Amino acid sequence: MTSQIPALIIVVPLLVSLVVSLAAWIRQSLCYAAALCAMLVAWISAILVMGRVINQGVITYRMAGWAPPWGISWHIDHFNAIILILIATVALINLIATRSTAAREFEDRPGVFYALYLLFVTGLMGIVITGDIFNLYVLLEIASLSGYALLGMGSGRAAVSSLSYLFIGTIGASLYLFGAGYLYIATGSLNMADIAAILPTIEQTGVIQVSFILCLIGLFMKMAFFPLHTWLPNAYTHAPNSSASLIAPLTTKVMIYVMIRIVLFVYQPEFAFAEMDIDRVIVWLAVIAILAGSMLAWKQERLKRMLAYIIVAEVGYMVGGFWLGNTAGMTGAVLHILNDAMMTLCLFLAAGAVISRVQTDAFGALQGVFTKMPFSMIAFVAGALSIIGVPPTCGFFSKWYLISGGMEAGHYAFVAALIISSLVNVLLFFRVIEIGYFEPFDSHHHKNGQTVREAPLDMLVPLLVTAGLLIVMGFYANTLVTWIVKPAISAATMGGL
Amino acid sequence: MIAVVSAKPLIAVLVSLAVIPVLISARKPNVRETWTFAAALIKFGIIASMVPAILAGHTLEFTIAPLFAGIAFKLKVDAFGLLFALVASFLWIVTSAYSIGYMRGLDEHSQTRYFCFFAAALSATIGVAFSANLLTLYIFYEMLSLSTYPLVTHHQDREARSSGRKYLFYIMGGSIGLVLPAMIAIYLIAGNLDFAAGGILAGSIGALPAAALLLMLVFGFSKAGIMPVHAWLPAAMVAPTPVSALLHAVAVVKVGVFSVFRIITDIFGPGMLLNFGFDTLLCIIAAVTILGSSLIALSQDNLKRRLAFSTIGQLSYIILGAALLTQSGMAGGMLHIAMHAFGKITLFFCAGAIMVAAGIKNISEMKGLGLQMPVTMGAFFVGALSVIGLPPCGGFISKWYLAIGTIEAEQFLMLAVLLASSLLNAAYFLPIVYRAFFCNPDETMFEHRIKEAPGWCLAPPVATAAISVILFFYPQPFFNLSQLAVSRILGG
Amino acid sequence: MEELAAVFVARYNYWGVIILMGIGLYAMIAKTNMVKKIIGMNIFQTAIILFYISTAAKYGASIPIIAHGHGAQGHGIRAADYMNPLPHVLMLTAIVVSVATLGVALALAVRVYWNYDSLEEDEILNQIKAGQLNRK
Amino acid sequence: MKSIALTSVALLCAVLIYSTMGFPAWGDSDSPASTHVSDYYIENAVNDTAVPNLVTAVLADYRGYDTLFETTVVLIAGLACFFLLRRFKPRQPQHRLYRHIDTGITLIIEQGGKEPTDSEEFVRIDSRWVPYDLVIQQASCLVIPFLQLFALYVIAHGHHSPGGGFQGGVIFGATIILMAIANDLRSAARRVSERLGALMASAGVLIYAGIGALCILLGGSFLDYSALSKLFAFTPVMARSHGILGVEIGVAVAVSAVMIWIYYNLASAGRHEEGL
Repeated sequence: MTSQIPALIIVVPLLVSLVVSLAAWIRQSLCYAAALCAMLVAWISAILVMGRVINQGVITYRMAGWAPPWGISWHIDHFNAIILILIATVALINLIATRSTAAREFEDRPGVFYALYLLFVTGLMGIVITGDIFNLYVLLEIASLSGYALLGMGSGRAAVSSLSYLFIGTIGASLYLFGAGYLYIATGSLNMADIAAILPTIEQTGVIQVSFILCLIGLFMKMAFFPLHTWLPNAYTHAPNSSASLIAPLTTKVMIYVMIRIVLFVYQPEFAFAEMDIDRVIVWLAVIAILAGSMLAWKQERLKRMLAYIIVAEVGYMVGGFWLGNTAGMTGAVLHILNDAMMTLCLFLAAGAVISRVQTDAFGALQGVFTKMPFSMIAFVAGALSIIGVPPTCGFFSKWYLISGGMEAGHYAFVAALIISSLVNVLLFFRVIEIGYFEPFDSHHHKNGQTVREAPLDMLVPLLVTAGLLIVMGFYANTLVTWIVKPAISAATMGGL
Repeated sequence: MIAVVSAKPLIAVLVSLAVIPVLISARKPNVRETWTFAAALIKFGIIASMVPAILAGHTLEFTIAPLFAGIAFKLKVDAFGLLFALVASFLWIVTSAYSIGYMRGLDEHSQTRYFCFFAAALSATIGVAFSANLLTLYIFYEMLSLSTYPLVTHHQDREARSSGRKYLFYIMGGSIGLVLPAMIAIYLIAGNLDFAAGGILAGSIGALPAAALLLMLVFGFSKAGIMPVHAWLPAAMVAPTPVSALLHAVAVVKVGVFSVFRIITDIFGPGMLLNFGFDTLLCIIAAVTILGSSLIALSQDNLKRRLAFSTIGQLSYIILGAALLTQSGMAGGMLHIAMHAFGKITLFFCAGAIMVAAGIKNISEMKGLGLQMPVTMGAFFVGALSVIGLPPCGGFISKWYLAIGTIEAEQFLMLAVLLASSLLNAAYFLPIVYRAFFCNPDETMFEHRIKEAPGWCLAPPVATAAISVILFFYPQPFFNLSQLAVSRILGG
Repeated sequence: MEELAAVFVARYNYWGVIILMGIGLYAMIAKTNMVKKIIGMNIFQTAIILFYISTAAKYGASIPIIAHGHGAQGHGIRAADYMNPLPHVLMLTAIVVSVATLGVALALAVRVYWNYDSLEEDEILNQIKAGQLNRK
Repeated sequence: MKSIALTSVALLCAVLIYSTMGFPAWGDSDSPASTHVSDYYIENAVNDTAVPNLVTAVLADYRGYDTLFETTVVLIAGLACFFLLRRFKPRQPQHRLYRHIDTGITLIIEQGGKEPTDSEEFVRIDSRWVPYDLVIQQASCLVIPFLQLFALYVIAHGHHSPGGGFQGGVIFGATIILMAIANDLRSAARRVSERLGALMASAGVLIYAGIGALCILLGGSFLDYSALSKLFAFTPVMARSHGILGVEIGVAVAVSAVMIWIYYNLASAGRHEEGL
């Protein structure tokens, strides 16, 4: 039976989401408990799977029992095992932390919210776990469609932002599908490992190149790589808090995972780096993305919006780091996927906590929040320091690898962009901190006599746990790298690039 | 030399962090302050207990966690680090006492936050002193920067805000913008970042990149206050005086100097610097700062600002000592860390006591103050003598060795700089004393008699002044440590 | 000329698909009405569906249902006699996905209409700008 | 803007068209797409699953995992439309409208007036323009049963002819939608209520996923229907065939219910009254 543990990661959230959407019509109160149980089971099984991967190597799970090129199979190695844990952790923490927020934001439909929540998580985990390029598309759409719905439920501009996200997301996914079609025409297969085995043997006619570019552009759209990022800030700013803090940390990161997976494990480094010869161009684009993201963040006057632009810059970190093409850069990119997800979660949860008490995230209204909500703000500062890259928070360690990757590759513009963006992040966050810390709490600012006080415990504890994880992940960065990231990368690159 | 694995350094670092939860939960000020005291005493006790082992030629090591391939988060106690840690932890005890008097005397707000971050800053300082490699040092350095930010901006007013900005701009800008890339580059070149006698870069790098890295590091560790990255220090004087006293005369600035010292001796190494002729370059940088800051200090009326500029100059003495790369020069530099610390903290304590008792900040208002507050101004006089470098104070000893160092290194220009600077030091300190004791106060100034500051504020400066004098006659503890450290650096 | 014709005959359906895709993409970029954009999106997705279906074709092959399947139990089946079933399967999925996307897009469009009483992008943008001015 | 869009799209099309030169010729039965994986399906599907319709076999068995999520996508669309649009608080209209079924006369009853709720001859409508056309209503009444029968046939006969759960489900859903169009939303909702639709939608996917999970419990992989042979007296191959049928039924239930559910929410903008 233990061989079925990987299946639990997907099957349990899926089944429970269906049960939840049934229960939504019978007893709404059951929904949260069921969702919580499902996430716990998924989280535990993700950790068990990680253990098995470390002990026994790659796990291949044959769906419906069919052998790979004919049936769909899962391919679980170090890389996706750790991303699975990441997704489960973020979703679990966020589920607990946003319980009261969700109850307020979706007062008459929490059941359907939790169903969509679980389906979104299922979709992301399915994307990560699968070894089939078409199945990846289907799950991509699962995650995207539930994401559009979750994001579009906010008030005001949410629907319009979500709709434009839907347009760009659909173009992105369709371009990916188109690229997969080219691959299918050239190889006749949809299984990643099978394609990887066939590709080097076939004659190059430009079809592969075009498929590569199509997939890449599609994924760039999905991951909000500058200048294809335009959907992201609006979508995340106007979204309900309980869904923003789930979707913001995960979507872009999972898309970067897909990019790395496709490039390393389908097209393979020899083709992607040596033959295509676009790596330097992409790193330059990443440099622009980092700088532009940071500068645009500076212009914002709302917390969530600023965070959204920081995500744009962070995407540049990871894409650039990966396309540096050396071990240090890739290590940095992979590590930063993990770290950035946790940092973003921490910051969005902290922003959510503040919004739940202050009612807005405009900078002007944050006066005195340090005195009123000290613990939430400690967590916020921890997240901020991690984004800035101050040791011993985890952000420092991935930045270290990224910078050393840039130096090894001789790409000093990328190094400079990272440093500049770190410095800009200092300015960005201390601007917020200054407002919260120096300006006295002004009760005139807060209408209807709202008493601003510390966030409730069920919100605060997960937030502080996340903040603590940032530091723990910092101390265990080396363990992560030697046990998980290094094997993941060397599996694809056969030990060297 | 035997490397002993011991958890003592770790405990020494963690003691002050461990006390923070107690501080937060303690409702009564008395309990809180008792715990601060206890932590300070324990910390000093642990650090002092390491002295015999170090003097016996051992080093204490403790690896906390591996961070990157070839670099661990690792503590290592050697003579130089211990010297610095001794000074910092001893002065924390004194400052704790002083803090109580000062904070109560002025009835400051948010005292819990103040004591917590103070404790955290001390942890970071000791961490820097005991770092075994550049990365560990960097981690503690950043921790120190961030834990002092709330202390610098304690008053939470407009002035504190702009000072805080300046502070962050220089400190974080330097550490992220310059130190971090330089450190990574060194790691890529040398394969590790361990502090090793003779340096780790020798032979693997050309002159030009080496110069670039050296400058990035020297200016990047902007806590050392080398001109032109010194501007944060005068700005940081808006902090409560105990903060200025311990952190901006001892812990923070000395951490900067200590880092630069380590870079010079243990990353680049004397041999390499001599080869490329960088010693002169560093000497010139230090000399410019020494003279420049002394000249600026002359024109400052605010006492704390004048002290700040004086500090900037004195810090560069230490860097000068390191840059001389000779036996006596280095020993003088190390000794100066201790001697200057005791002298300067006395001066700051006195400035604070004057603030508490008379509410005076500016020198021009201090006419005749010596008659009203004889003890305070007496201590001030002793401190000033020590900083100027006159006997019978400890400062004389360190300057003496520095001077010998310049002769050994045949840098006679630097000798002249030292002498000129001493004159300037005298020129900006002695008038204060003169004015306090020998000028008659203006009619309106002291309408009612000013009493001495309360005992908590008075005892610490007297104690540190006394120690300054004692150190002149009995410098052995620090002297032996510095000799040991220098012999390791130059003998290695 | 004959060569050209051969190239045309061998690929014209792909070209048609690509042009159809261009039309859809153009509508999504250039049209300002949300519903027109949604229609463009559907054209775009349909083009990709047709693209896949094209790959399933084989000259001289029949639909992918094995004739007399039960009796023969698969003996003597020649792969060349039947169309490739895989693209059909994939596109069944893609069709469903595009229908679902259409549904969500329309639902969002309805919400947009509640908020702004309009589906024209420019008008919505104007209202957003005006709203921001009002708030300031 | 338009010219930029046009040029960039034209450029993209040109590049893509150029890239098709590397494709194998259309209809070439030796192309990689038609040989590598697909040959296996054509040659072995009947032996493996006893389903002559290869598309069904691949859809529900070899790539059944895809299809499970395909069904889930449909459910998500239903959930999303509900989530985004449904407004539970009904409008409080000034007056209520009732139509006398036989004559087609509309009664306007002001607030406080007596409402003919207990009479069989009146039906409540939501707006005055709700169409009332005897020909359409009667014609749809005639057609709908046959359409539904056909839908069931398509579902059931998916093993042997084009068809299956999706196609049948959509046809079935369309019949209810036809009813809603021909009469009005209220009369359709009296037959298939929103609650029923929503429950069916989730239940349909649950049937599919449940069969898959059952296979795990019986010792197979997820969706490995051959494991069902342990439960019933089938050979593994026939178990696959019957498993596919079960799955197709689940798909049909889900798809038809979601179609109806989406229509209710979209057509009434979430109020479940006539008119957007």
